[in-house]
Amino acid sequence: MSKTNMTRRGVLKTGAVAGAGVALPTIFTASSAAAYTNEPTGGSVTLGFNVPQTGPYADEGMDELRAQELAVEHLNGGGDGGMMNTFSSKALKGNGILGKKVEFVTGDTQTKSDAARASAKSMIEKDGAIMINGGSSSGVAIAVQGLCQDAGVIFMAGLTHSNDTTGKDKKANGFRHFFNGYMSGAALAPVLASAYGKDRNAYHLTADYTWGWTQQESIAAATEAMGWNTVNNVLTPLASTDFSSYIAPVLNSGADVLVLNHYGGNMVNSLTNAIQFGLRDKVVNGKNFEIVVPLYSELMAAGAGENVQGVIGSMNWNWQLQDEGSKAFVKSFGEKYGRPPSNSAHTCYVQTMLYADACERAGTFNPCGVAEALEGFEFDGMGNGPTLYRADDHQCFKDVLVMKGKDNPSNEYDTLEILEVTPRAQVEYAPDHPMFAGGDLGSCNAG
Amino acid sequence: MLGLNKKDMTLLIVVTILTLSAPFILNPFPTDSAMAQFNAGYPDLMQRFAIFGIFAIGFNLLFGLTGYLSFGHAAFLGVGSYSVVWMYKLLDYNVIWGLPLAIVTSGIFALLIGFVSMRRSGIYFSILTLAFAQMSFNLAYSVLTPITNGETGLQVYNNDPQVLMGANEASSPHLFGLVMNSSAKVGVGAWEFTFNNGYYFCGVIAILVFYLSIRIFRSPFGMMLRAIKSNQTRMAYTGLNPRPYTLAAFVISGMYAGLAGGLLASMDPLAGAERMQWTASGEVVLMTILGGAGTLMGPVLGAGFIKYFENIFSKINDTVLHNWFAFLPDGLEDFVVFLIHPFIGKGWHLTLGILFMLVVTFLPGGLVEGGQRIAAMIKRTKEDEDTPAKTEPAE
Amino acid sequence: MGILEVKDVGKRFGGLQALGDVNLSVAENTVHAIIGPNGAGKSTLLNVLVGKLIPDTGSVMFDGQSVLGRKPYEINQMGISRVFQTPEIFIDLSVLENMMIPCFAKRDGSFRMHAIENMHDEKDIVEKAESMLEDMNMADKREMHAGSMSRGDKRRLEIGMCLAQEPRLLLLDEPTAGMARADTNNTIDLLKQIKDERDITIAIIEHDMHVVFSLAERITVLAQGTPLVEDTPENIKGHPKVREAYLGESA
Amino acid sequence: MDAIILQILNGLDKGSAYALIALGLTLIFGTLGVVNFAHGALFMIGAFCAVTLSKLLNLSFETIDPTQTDFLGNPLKVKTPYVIEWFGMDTGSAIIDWAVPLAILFSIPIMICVGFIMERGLIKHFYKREHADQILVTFGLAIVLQEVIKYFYGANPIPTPAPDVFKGSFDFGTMLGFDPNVIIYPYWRLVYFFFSAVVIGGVFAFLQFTTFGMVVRAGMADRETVGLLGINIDKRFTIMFGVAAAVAGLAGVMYAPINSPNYHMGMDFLVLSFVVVVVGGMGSLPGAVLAGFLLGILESFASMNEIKSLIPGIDQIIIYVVAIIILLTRPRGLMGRKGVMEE
Repeated sequence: MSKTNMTRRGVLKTGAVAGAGVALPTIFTASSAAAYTNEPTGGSVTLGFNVPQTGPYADEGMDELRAQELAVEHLNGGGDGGMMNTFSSKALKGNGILGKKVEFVTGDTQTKSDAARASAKSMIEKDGAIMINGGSSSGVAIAVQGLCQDAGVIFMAGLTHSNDTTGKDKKANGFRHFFNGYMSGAALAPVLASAYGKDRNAYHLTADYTWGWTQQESIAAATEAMGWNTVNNVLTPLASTDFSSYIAPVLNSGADVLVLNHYGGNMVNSLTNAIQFGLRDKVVNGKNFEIVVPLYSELMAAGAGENVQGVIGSMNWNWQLQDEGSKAFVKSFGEKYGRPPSNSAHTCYVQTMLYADACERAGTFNPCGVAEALEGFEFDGMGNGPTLYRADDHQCFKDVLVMKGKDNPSNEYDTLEILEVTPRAQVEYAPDHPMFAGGDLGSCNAG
Repeated sequence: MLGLNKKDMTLLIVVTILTLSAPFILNPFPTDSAMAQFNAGYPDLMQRFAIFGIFAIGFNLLFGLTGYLSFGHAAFLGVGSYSVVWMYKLLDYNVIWGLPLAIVTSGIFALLIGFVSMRRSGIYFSILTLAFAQMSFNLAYSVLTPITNGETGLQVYNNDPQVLMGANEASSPHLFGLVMNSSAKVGVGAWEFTFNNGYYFCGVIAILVFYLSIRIFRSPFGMMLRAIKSNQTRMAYTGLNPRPYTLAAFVISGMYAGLAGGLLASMDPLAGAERMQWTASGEVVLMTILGGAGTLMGPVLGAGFIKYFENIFSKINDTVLHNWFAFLPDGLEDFVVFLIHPFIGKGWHLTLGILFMLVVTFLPGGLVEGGQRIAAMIKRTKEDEDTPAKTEPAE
Repeated sequence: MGILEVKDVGKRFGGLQALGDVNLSVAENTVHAIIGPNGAGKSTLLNVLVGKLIPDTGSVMFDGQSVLGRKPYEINQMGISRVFQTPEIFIDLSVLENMMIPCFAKRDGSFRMHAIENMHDEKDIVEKAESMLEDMNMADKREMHAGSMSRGDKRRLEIGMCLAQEPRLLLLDEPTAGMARADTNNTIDLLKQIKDERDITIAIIEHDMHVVFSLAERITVLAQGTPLVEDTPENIKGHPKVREAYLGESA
Repeated sequence: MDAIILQILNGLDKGSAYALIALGLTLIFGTLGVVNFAHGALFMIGAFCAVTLSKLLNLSFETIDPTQTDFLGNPLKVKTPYVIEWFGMDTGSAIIDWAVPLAILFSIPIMICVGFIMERGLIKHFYKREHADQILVTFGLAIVLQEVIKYFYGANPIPTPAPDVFKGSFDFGTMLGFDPNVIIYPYWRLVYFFFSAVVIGGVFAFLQFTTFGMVVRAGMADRETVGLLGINIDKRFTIMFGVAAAVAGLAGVMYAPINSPNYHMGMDFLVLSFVVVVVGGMGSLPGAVLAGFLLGILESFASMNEIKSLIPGIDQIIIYVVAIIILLTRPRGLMGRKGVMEE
């Protein structure tokens, strides 16, 4: 089955090691006949779901896992079929993938690159996973994407928002459905300009690591193009739990907007701290002081509680969308788990479906065939309007949601409201855009 | 033989046999059986057993012998990894350049940190090493991104120089063409065994450094280190300067950590900053104490124990549980799954925490003491004699 | 000129004058006892001699070289060994290993990196350690865990360890404190034997007059941080000042 | 100037949290000689006392409102807290609003019990064991405690707001003659500062002026002697463990509104609190308080733009740099005693 990256010489050497080191058993099946890594031979195919199950993002990972399990159920013909009924491609028939029953294994990324690669490797090497799906941070996504490229399996990224995932670090075997920092900026800037005016001074607090930098760069560029001025950009340590010393000087800097380029626990804390300082009650330069959180998630909004009220940010998808695809997904997810799905759950669900569909259309599980089927694939009915998986960088292009914290949430899931659905055309960019430059897709690797 | 006495030689031979036959031993269950979940004989985990075994052996040379508890050894692991990946980027994928460099750079790093930290002892020493390692981690994650590639982790890009890269050279780590991640699979009946180049490479190095650690344990230097742990006052009033001894032990164990870090990057060409975090330092402390500090085999056992939990228990999910207990009546099946659920999959931390508490409460000498007690029990029933089990100082 | 020359040494701890103008000369190959009531400064003086404390004033010369400012291990390497009030040995090591360590220190100096050799292959060291154990009548205990021995044996081992370094000056800090009478007598016999058989100077700080008068050739009496008188045991016994300051109270 | 005043305020506030956590840690170390890696978990449990009380007060019954629908299109179930039903809208919502201050009372008995159970059930078996063993067992306990909390409350932070009257911030600048909005500080953080000052003062007074405290202090200095006097020091030490747990718990309760509590907040503070304790000197109570404030203020200064532009990344490492400098110049920390933890 699995022999990753086997060169001819490697085979010979391995044979020598095996021959010299141990007495060979009488029954010897050299399984180098497989055409690609983990080619399914029986009546089933195994998918690998790699999500954070421990650590601060464990709840987000749980939600991703729920969506992935739901997708498997739908693929195997269980449940109400969810988005399979609204998906523009009709290749999936509810009988598994290519007639094989879909099974899955799970791993814990711990939101650490090393652990994520270890769990992905174990799913590939031990459990025979043919693809890896999931994750909730860019560092992990890029690390696992590189691994899947080397191992010769397809990687369907979960929540990863850094420009680098499909920019500097893009890989031929890796695909991203989620949106990115550039798209957040492009979608947010016009809305911000119309909501808060074009003459604004923004103060950025940015998580001091790659994702934070790329998002800050994107937001600053997009808002500056609208006429905003960036007063300052302060980098904050990842390990910070208390942001008061970074927030205290903001009011006195002449800024009238605070942009928090933070995610997860960092964002919950920095937003909570900013509200404690009463920033949104202040008037600076004759204008109401505003706070922007470029990347929102439902769990972060829940963690920050009433502090998100009136704060604008962007999202990949939201359960309140009223298109048929979203309604179908929310219904089957909600009935199974009693709660609406998060946007990372949506991405993981859609990625699983897209992968299965690509296998059906390609007629093979061979990663190169699957990749070819995904490249340039246009589809609809998956909740984001007409969507394109661009061949140049394996990035999905679709509508982006601009969200606002709701003033009177009716329940714990109803924390955000959709302010605007920014059309796809507005967030598109050329594959060689400078923020995405420097990468090389390479060629697909089938193992 | 090899400068070892009979007992040590036996131990070394046993370890060598176990290491070489790990692909069999760790895969005791047929591939399609429900118990296959517990098989650990796949390349990545076997490599980790060997690599973290090396890390823990090295840590034990410092902590087990001198009693100096370092909370910063992960920094050396990280430095080793970065060295190897940089050699991939600059020269080529042959690990022969990176590994010696990893040992050297981590040795220099350890010398600098050790020189300062060794000025204090006890918990003050621990906090100093912790401070240095956390500084390294925080900077590697942020300000030093040009060198470490920060959050993403250092990796090889297509536009890297790779000046020695040959036309037909493998595009993943190898030793003169012996590609680390290639494996041969052998099926025997219902079983399937994987023989991986990378694992045997790590395994052989692990045996070598294990042998080296036996030699250090039995050397006058090793005795001096134990003497330092035992009584620093007598040491000084016997005309011996403890500091160069402890510093040498610190540097040697730092080099072991650097080698382990280098091997991590040799198996998987990516170096993430997280491997320098204090939790990673804490992990090796736990491995050593759990297995039995100051013993030869303890740290290796502890490393295997923790890595097994991390990689095997975390992957058991409810679906797997339902499969196992499918034979039970429905209601009972759900109840059993409900009972076990908190301890597996996402709850593997909980199980590990409970095991730490149990082991350290009831087996102060770690897993090795557990083994000795069982051996003593067997012996006692055999000889039918009531001699109390004698604890060996360094075994 | 004695092997150890202490000149005008003074040491203050805050308001307390622990030592004031101590002058002391220990002649080579003698047994010199330093006695005095509690708080007389005996321990402070000893700590100055071994480098644990640095005096405020004065000089300490050993064999013509100053010991001041040197670390304890350097002073030891000059030839001064110290036996502690409570035996300081390596309790986690075997008796033989305990004895090997000073042999290494004597042969290799304060630091030598010999990490690969097996310590049992160092024949000269092992032989020397074993013969030293013979001398101490401890050969049968060589494999024993040092921590599990009786206090008397620990004391014996510690003295043996100091002798293994072949010191020129052996400092003993109340070597029989807390010992049973039998053990004390054994220790006296051992020290007598050492004095007779070896080329060694012994300085002993002691409370127990029985020990002092059995061993010492010269006695210095310390009171309130200054030497009161220095003389032979016979003369000290009858000295009125000493009676007043010291013997009177303790008798 | 204004920026410096602002960061001093910040530092005092951060420092008060550090000092409170470190105080309990060093108290346990000083009295029992135990290195307690589970101390951060006690802080976390304290914060979750506030969460729990807030959830209890929000316990609701459901009524179906046919005019509204939930996300699946079913009739919406409207929740009404019992407290509001019982006490009426005004009093009821005021009680819910004051959940965090009320949790102070709620948490003290809980934390003391947790402390007693920990000490009697586990820690007491480790008095005579090596510090490394203590670290391992308490670290295991910390993992278990936080996983239990995670099992019941999830991994996501849970917003636990302060009462409405403490919302917003106080303008110090206008008092000192600066322009408005130049030096502002949130009311709740000021409350936190004064609260910790009171708790720290209380602990010191307790140790200084009560017979119980005197015996404990004597025990910290010399355990055997006090034991010989026929005083049951063990019992008192158990009580001290309860007190230390309560101090950590109170620090956690009051911290809940500052940052939404999550199950790993204890681990986030663990390393930091050890650094504070060691910088202050192991086992020294005034040292822990001093070091807490010192590190809080220095950390705040390091995050100023002016300083960050001089030394990039200084705010990432300042705590550790200070720790290294202090330990190298003052071998036993700021106020440490000789011979503690140096074997």
